[in-house]
Amino acid sequence: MSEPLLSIRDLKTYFISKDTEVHAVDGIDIDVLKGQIVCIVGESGSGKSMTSLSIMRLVPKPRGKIISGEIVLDGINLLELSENQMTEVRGNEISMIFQEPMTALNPVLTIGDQITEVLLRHRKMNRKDALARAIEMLKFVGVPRADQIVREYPHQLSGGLRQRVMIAMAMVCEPKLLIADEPTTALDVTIQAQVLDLMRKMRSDFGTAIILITHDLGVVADMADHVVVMYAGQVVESANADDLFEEPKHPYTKALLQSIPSIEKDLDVLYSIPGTVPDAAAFPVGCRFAERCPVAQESCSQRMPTLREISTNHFVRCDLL
Amino acid sequence: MTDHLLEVKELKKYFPITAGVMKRTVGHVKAVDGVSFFVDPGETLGIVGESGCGKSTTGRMIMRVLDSTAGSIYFDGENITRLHGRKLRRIRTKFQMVFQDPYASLNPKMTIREVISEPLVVNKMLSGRQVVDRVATLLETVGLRPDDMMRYPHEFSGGQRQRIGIARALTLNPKLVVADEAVSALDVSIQSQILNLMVDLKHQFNLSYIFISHNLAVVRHISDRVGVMYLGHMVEISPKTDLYDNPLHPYTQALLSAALEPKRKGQRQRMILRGDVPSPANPPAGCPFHTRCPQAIEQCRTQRPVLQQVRPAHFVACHLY
Amino acid sequence: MSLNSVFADSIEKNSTRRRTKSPNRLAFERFMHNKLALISVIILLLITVMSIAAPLITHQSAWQTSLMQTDLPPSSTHLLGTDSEGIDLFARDLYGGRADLLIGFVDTIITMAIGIVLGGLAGYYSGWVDAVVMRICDFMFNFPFILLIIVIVAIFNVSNIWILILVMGFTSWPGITRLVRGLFLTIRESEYVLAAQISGASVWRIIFKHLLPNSLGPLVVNATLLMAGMIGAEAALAVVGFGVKPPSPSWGNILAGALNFLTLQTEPWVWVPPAALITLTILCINFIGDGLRDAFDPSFEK
Amino acid sequence: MGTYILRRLLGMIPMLFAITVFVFLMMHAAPGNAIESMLNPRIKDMAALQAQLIHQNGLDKPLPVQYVDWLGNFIRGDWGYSFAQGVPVRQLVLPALGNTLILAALAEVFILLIGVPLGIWQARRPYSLFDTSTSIVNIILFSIPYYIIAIFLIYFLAIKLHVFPSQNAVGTGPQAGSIVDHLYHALLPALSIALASSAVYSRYTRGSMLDVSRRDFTRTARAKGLTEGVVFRKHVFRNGMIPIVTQLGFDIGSLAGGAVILEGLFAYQGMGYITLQAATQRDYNVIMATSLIIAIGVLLGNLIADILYAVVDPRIRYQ
Repeated sequence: MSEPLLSIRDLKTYFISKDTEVHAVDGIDIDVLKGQIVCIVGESGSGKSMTSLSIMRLVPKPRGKIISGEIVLDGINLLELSENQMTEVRGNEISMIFQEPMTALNPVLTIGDQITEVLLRHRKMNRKDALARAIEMLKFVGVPRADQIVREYPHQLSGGLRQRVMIAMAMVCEPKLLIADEPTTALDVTIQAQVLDLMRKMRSDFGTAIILITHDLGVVADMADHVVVMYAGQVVESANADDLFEEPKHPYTKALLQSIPSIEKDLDVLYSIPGTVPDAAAFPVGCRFAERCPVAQESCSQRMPTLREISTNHFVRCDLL
Repeated sequence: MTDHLLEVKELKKYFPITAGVMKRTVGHVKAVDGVSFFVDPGETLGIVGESGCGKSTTGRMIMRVLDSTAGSIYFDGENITRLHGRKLRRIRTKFQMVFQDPYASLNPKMTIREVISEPLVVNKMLSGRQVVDRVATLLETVGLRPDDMMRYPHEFSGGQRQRIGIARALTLNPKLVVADEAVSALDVSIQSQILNLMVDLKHQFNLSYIFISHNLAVVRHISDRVGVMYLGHMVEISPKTDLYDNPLHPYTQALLSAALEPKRKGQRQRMILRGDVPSPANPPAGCPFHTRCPQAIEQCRTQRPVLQQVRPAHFVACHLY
Repeated sequence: MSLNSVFADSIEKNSTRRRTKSPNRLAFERFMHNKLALISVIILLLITVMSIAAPLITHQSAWQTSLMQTDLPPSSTHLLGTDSEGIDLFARDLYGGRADLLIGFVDTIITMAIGIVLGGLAGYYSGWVDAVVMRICDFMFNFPFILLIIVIVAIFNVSNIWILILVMGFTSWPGITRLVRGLFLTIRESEYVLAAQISGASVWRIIFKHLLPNSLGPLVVNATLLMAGMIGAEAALAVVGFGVKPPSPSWGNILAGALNFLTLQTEPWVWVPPAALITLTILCINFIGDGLRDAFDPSFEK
Repeated sequence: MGTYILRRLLGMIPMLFAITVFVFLMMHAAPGNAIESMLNPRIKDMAALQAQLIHQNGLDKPLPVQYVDWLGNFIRGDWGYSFAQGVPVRQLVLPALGNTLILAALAEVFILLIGVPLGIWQARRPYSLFDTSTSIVNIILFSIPYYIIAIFLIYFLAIKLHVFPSQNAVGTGPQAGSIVDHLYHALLPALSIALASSAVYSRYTRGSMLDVSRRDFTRTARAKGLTEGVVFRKHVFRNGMIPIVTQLGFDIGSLAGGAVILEGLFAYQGMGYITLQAATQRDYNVIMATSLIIAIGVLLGNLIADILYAVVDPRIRYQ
């Protein structure tokens, strides 16, 4: 097996305030291979978005803080870089797109300005070449009238186009890794299909690895090579996508898959997971899913299970397997 | 008249676009442009469509919180389109609404008892002890504890708040409940809890639902019949199995093709629509979908197709049939 | 009696035992943790009590002129000396607080009341009611507030403090009206108001049960700003001779009496105390306002 | 944009009309009149003289006629006669307007030089020692009424250090001093306004910048690898200035109306000062003229604010 492009080990990101300590990300391990699409899936509060911001080292200050762990990109531990060195990595080797293309674009700068500034920063191009490259990139991601749109402002575009602009901006330096945080959640189904297709094209044309963060298992099934399931700040299952959908192992993954209604057939009853996610400021000592788990034993709530490899490249955090 | 619980005929809502100091009307946003359908007692009608298709506006017109521009609404055989004052208040006890945002739909300054009992109090239907009894019963019905009634909304999770919202809708024993994106803001595991609850309640109280959502799978799960809206028009309406298994309208086909099922299927051929939904302020002539339709013919550009029965109980507005 | 009833009974009895707290209660608790705001409350109360209880603190009169004792420096009988008419300044400073605090308090109530009613109607009904109220606001905004009061006070020869209060109150409402209207317009769109409308709630119920309680935070914060502004405005008016008319004492007119080259230069005990009192009062009110804002809106990081 | 401005200017006319009617009615509702208040009650045959003066000035005509007469004259440039000062109103008001504009411009310059940069600097490193200490100074300064600041400035700069004149700043009329003289005299009142307003502006600027620095697009800018300096200059600053610039527009309008109290305090012969004087003497023609000009100032300020808004925010387009 080849050396991973990105390797996260025991990453912990906490939010610390006067009287609480929220364990948003609580010791996760993730590997991303070159050109691979890894989906991180989880419900709100599972820590998936904080994981992505931790990789970029953009955890909201002053309360958010990366406590420990390492994030190694191509042999370099990002957490050991100075803030200045880190800016060389962002937008250049790793770039990121966000959920709300409307708010993620600066309303007072033109589209052209916002794309070219990435090139001016990382490629030392002159303005004219940068603009030409920006137009080329916009055409590449399927933006019509690209040479006019560079002079327009974000509010003049539709949601789907804005997300294409975001992708063009993120891909313009041909990064090794693209992090997409719920890139289609704010979009309609038909537009979502367009954007997902575009991301696949980016992967095949540039060889870019993608970390796709989503709560939508449909998107995961459609896109992922590898899936990481997160629950309450931890990875509970990590497997090849085919394995995960064919044979989910962790009770949470199983339950989740059974909770989703289908487009293809009529179901009588949905499975529903009782209760809610535990409070991230006061996690239980044992397995964090124990309270809602249909097969939990008494021992589950006493001892925290470790993430174990139960078959090749299939990791599960459950002691009952 | 018929024995439909609710019947909507040629319902329209045009929002004026004003300009200038004098607020001259310079055009109209045709949010809903001639929609007809019915709901039978004990039946759930799903309405799907992308953002801006007019599904929420339709729901609000039925609830009579938004006045319709044209068309008529019959409830239990009575024309309620223009009812107001006391008569409207009397009939409105029979239809209620569940909202999308569990955080914005409960007044943060009211206790749960006040929230749930508000319909009783304003309609002076019960008093004192009886109100408390009723609220306690309702809380148990939706799976909460009766002693939760003394608490405030901020002490509940999203899923619990949605249960409270449902309890409020049930307070007056309605016959019809309009649920507008009622589970869209919830996590998958909570979504299935609420869907199951709604199905249970429907049987328990013989309710009818109008279930408005952009999520095709959820709509399939809960509905008996499903209507598909596009740009203010109902383009197809049919019993759900027929609609999902044999969609007729090219838009429905595209929608279903773009929707993602949490299953691995390898590379599959998807029908991806080009472009965006046109602006409802300036809708295309003829069939509203012809600008994006892969099968559009000359007639589609000029002539608006009407909703007609093509298969038993299966109506579609398309020139191809 | 049903089982539920029994249950409900026990809930009502035990409701205090459950640790449930209303949002207002939580805001209050957050406020009580703000030391600066609490100290400000205490100082403000102290100033208020001292001016109300002025006769108990000093035996000197704040009106009694004495031609034999003009322009005296501070001494044991006249703690802060006397002014050019021989009136005891310490007494004037104490009694003067009555006028300023009264103006601040009453005018805040008048302004808030007008603002809430007009802004509330405009925000709830929109349409023509809104248009009319907003046009009147626009109209009022064309007159600088202080100037308008000066012109009215001068033309109608206002010398009674209560009429001054009314004039100030009835010229200062447009700001709050706009604020309330904006708040109501936003809250009116929220789903819980829609739910109340569907329940058949009347306009008044929606305004008093839904819109007003949820506007409480910004309203209270703005009431403090208004009160500080009103106290500042009285003194400002007095400085140019249109505030509380002597011989009735107010901090403003004590300050105004000292505004000549000689007094400023040689008798700081005349003008420093009223200036300090005005500033201290406004400062305390502003700290309280800041504390209230943080208490009602904890997401606002300090 | 041109047609928009023209339309807005035309739109002001009804408002100005309403304002003059209001002031006119208010003054005629007042007990007594200007003639009465300017005559010495010991004059013999006062009643006759009074009647004669009233007739001469058209004050015995019906109110609507008086108003229309006034309006017609005003538009033709005849702003009437100041009973109290014994000069035509125009001669009184125009130099005062000039003085006030100088004062306003000077104050705005100070605000732009002190308040806004301070707020930006605080927001650049929020919660730092510099930020917290200046913020505390700010809230105290914010709580000191501007006239008390002014009194302290007079005390220290004029009385103790003799750097500034404190009284009778500028003469009006032909004997008015040079522009340098004007500025010198306007400096102290302008500084008083500026110190008080700077506290407001720096608080406001800091808040606006901090708000923008928490927005999604700022995160995007960081994710692009821009350095913190560029993120701030290009993304935070440009968006954060939008509300500030708009507020400046509004303030230009109201400052032009004269800082009444300060002009009174410094005897600075601006619009506020002469209005104050006219109010004391019930000099109605002067009040009519100044309130109209002040209202025009406010309305123009609003227009400037709207135009600035469109200039800094591409989402706003006026037709």
